[in-house]
Amino acid sequence: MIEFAALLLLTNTTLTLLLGRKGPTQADQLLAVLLAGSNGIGILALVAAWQAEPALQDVALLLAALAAVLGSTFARRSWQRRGPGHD
Amino acid sequence: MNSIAIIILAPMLWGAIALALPPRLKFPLVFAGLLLGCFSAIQLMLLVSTEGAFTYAVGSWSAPLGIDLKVDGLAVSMLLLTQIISLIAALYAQLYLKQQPRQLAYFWPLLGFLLCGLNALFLSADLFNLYVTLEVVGLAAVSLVALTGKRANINAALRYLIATLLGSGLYLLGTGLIYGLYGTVSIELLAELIENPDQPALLYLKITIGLIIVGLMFKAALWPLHYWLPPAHGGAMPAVSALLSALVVKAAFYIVLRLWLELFGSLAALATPLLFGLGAAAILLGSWRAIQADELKRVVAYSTVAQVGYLFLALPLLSTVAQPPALQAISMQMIAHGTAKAAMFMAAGILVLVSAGGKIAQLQGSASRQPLAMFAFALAGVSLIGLPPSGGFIAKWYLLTALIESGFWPLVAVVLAGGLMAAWYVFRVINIAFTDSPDEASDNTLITTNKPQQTMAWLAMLLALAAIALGFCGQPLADLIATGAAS
Amino acid sequence: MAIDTLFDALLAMSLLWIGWRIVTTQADFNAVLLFIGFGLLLALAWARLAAPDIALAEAAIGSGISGVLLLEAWSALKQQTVAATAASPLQRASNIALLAGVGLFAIALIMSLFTLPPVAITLASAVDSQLAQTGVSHPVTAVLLNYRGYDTLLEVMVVLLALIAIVMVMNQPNYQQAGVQAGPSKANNSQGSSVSPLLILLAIYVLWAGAHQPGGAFQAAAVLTGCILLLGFTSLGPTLQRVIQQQQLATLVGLLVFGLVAILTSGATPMLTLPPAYAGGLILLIESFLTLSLGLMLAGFAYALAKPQGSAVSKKS
Amino acid sequence: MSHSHLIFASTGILLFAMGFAAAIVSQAPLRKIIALNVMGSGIFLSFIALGSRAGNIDPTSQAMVLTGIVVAVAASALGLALTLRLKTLAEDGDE
Amino acid sequence: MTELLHYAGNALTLLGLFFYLAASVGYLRFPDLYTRLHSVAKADNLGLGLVLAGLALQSGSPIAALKFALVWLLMLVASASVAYAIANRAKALKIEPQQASSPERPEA
Repeated sequence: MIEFAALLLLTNTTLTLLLGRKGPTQADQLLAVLLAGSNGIGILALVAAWQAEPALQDVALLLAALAAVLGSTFARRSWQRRGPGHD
Repeated sequence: MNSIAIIILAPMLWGAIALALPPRLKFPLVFAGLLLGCFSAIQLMLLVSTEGAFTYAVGSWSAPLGIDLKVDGLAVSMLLLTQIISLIAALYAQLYLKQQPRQLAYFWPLLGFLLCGLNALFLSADLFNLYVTLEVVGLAAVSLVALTGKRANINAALRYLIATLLGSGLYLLGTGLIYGLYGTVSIELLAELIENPDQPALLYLKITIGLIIVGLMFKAALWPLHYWLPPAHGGAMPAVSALLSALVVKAAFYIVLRLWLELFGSLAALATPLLFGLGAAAILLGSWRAIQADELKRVVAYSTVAQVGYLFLALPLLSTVAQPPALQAISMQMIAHGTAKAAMFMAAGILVLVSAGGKIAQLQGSASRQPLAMFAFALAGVSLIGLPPSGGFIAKWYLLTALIESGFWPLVAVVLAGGLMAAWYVFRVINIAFTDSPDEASDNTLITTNKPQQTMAWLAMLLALAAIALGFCGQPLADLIATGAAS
Repeated sequence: MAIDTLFDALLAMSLLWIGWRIVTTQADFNAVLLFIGFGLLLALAWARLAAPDIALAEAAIGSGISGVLLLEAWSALKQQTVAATAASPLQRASNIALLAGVGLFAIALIMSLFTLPPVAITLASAVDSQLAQTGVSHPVTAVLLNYRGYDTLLEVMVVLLALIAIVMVMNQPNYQQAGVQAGPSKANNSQGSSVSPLLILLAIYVLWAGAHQPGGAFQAAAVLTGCILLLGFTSLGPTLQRVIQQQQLATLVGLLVFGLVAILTSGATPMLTLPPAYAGGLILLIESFLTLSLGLMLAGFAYALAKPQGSAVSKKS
Repeated sequence: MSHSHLIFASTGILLFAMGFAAAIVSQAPLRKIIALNVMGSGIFLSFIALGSRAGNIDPTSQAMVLTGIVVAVAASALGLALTLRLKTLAEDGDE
Repeated sequence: MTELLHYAGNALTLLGLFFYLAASVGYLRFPDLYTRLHSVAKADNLGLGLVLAGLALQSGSPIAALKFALVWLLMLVASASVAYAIANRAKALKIEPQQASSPERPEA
């Protein structure tokens, strides 16, 4: 069950990335990564259960933590670049 | 035994501490550290020459579990060269950067880390540890190139960084593949494993060795992978150029040499024609570009490209009947070129200081203004050309012997041509420097030699004389190298 | 075909696809984003290869910190349009030759993978057999800080070296205010205060875990870095940056402690010989200081890269 | 060598090839640095896959790759710094 | 009891998978950035949350449950800030909703 769920989720991620839209805006690209992020973390959690390797839960935890940092970095950047003159 | 720990760890620690110290305390600390390094290098040399080569298992975990260091004649001679040249380069930099305390403040830690990396590299007998040391040396060298912060130098540093990362990437993949094949990265253990004649994964092994050699060629700037060298070495501060040309480039070649002698000489012999070709091309094209270059330091930098050619040219001979002379040729060339080229860069730096600019045309009259530096430049040139009595001469002599013994006559011609071309670019500089510039008066008002310059010139002179003196100690060096090498 | 093989094949496929997109896509921004996603899938690959330590490092450093650095760099470079000079025929020819060569190399190497004999030396057993003497019960940590601690020592020096070089290269007059003047958005002020204590706890947990399970100084340091970066947009920012930029003790202490341990252990025994009795304590000591220093240094990378950003904006406006 | 090790080793080699070629061909320094990171990931992937091909978990190769990852981050940070510096110098029209 | 937890976990996981799928479909099919934002920032995190909840039930260890809760929280923070930033930026760039009716303009 769990391994099938992991496989399914991975298929979902791969297909999303393969069919992933190349625009119109760069934000769409970002969304793809966001999507891959939450998918990936879900897969990690599933693989952790599948392989009975609790350490992988920590990996998911770290991924989430760094995702928060990355998100805020991007937010700051885009915020700062907002408005005419840039972009 | 302890001197090994000191020679590796001391530069690391004084490099880090120099960051925190107030400016006036930095130099004394560094100077003391460098003297300590020289001292322990000599100690190691005596140890090896009396008791022969030995291995040092870091953390008391001998290979394959831990990392082995190998202390033999080749290693200690490179160590001694490194300590001496960096000591003199440090003194030179202290004088040269008097006006830029900020640059000096960054120079010391970078120098310390570079030195630590080099010492660790020369001692290491572990493929992966060699990778780490390669990265230390590479990043330190790149940073030193960027020291001046000028746009050209930042650009050169970036190119250098990309090149060195490509090189270490190739090397690391090779290491990983080797580990995958045998399950260890200890050179000593691998030596036994590779000897195994009925090697099932021959293609795999060949690709792996190719990766490692090509990766190191990037770092050793063998033609045509030398593209990063002239801007980096030609643009950096003279003391830095001296360190890079004399030591950093040699370090990469040193690894090739070690691996060739101890690991895969027999297999890599397949690459003989390639190495001959590239070596010859490096000698001829490098020298040619040196003859054409219009900036003094570019001349010296391209001459490095050519001199590296000799090393790689001699490499395959190690797998022929002519092994002994070839090994002597290589070791002497590494050391003689190291000292001579360091001297030349330092002298060139002074000549540029007393001239209107870095262009060769602007050197007119610099000889009369700074005769000592000019003399040092000329002496270093003598060694680079390979005129007797100089280290360069001994190196060329052994190389020619080896080539003739193994009957590669065309290459004999190449080596001789390389010598002639070297003479050409050296005398071209000397010639212009001795022609008095038309408006001597204005020049004298423009530049006046001062005391620090005189001291710097003496430092360059010291190295140049050493390069000449090496001509008289070919035999002792050969004996030292022989201890433990090619075992 | 077994389900796990199917999983791996799928994972490998998407890795290759994203890798291809990274190197071929036009916009730098897409390359940066795809690289972050790439690191994420790579973490899955490490998980599948039973290498949770590397999965941790990949998630924290390979994808996380590198991602932050690349984002900072990208947003600073943004206005710059690299004039894609049309490749000369010779250049194009050499490029094609390069691609052909690289492709051939890859194919040959992959083919040769099938010929590999059984591995000669299996270190894993040796590592386990001595594990009792190393002071930690997690093999990877044992290798990292005891068996091959020398590599790690040099590696820490590499990081410090890089920090010094970056600060040197990036010297800007207005360093102190940097990053703070890179105006924080409402969104992440609240975040900085809310999430960062949590991250500190997480860092401590990861560090502590390292002794007996996947985790350790480097992963913990990366989490700490994340925390510092978030705090960098609160009032603490300038202080932290001063500490890092002037290489005050906090950034050096990791290397100094590790180096001193190496010196002090190099009396009668070779350097870095940790006596089994004290090994555990020494390793914990080293790792704690390493976490602090590495965390600050990695954050220093991001701050330094964020800097011209700030100045560029002030220059513009 | 099990399927997964073979798969990931080959993937690593292909990624290495991609990154290596791209690092040479691409012109923008930022892209060169990203390509070098892809190359590095490929190296690490095949390193681990081959290191544990016997089926056992191999801590040594894992520790080595950990070292490699950290070194790679430091190196690319330096590269990015140089790139940015170059850009600011270009804007200010050098010294 | 454990039986029950097991099935409940499976059910939650399946439900989560469904939301993941929905999110991807939404991302691929929705007409404009804002709607896509919805699908990714909401449905996706819901999927993650459900899967994690399911696994937490099955793992039966409070530690794991705590970790999963943290993961979810952090991911919510991340996606929230990013979605916030994207929306702001899109607004600043004057990207019309209903992009179908207006010509798509590439950014920067």
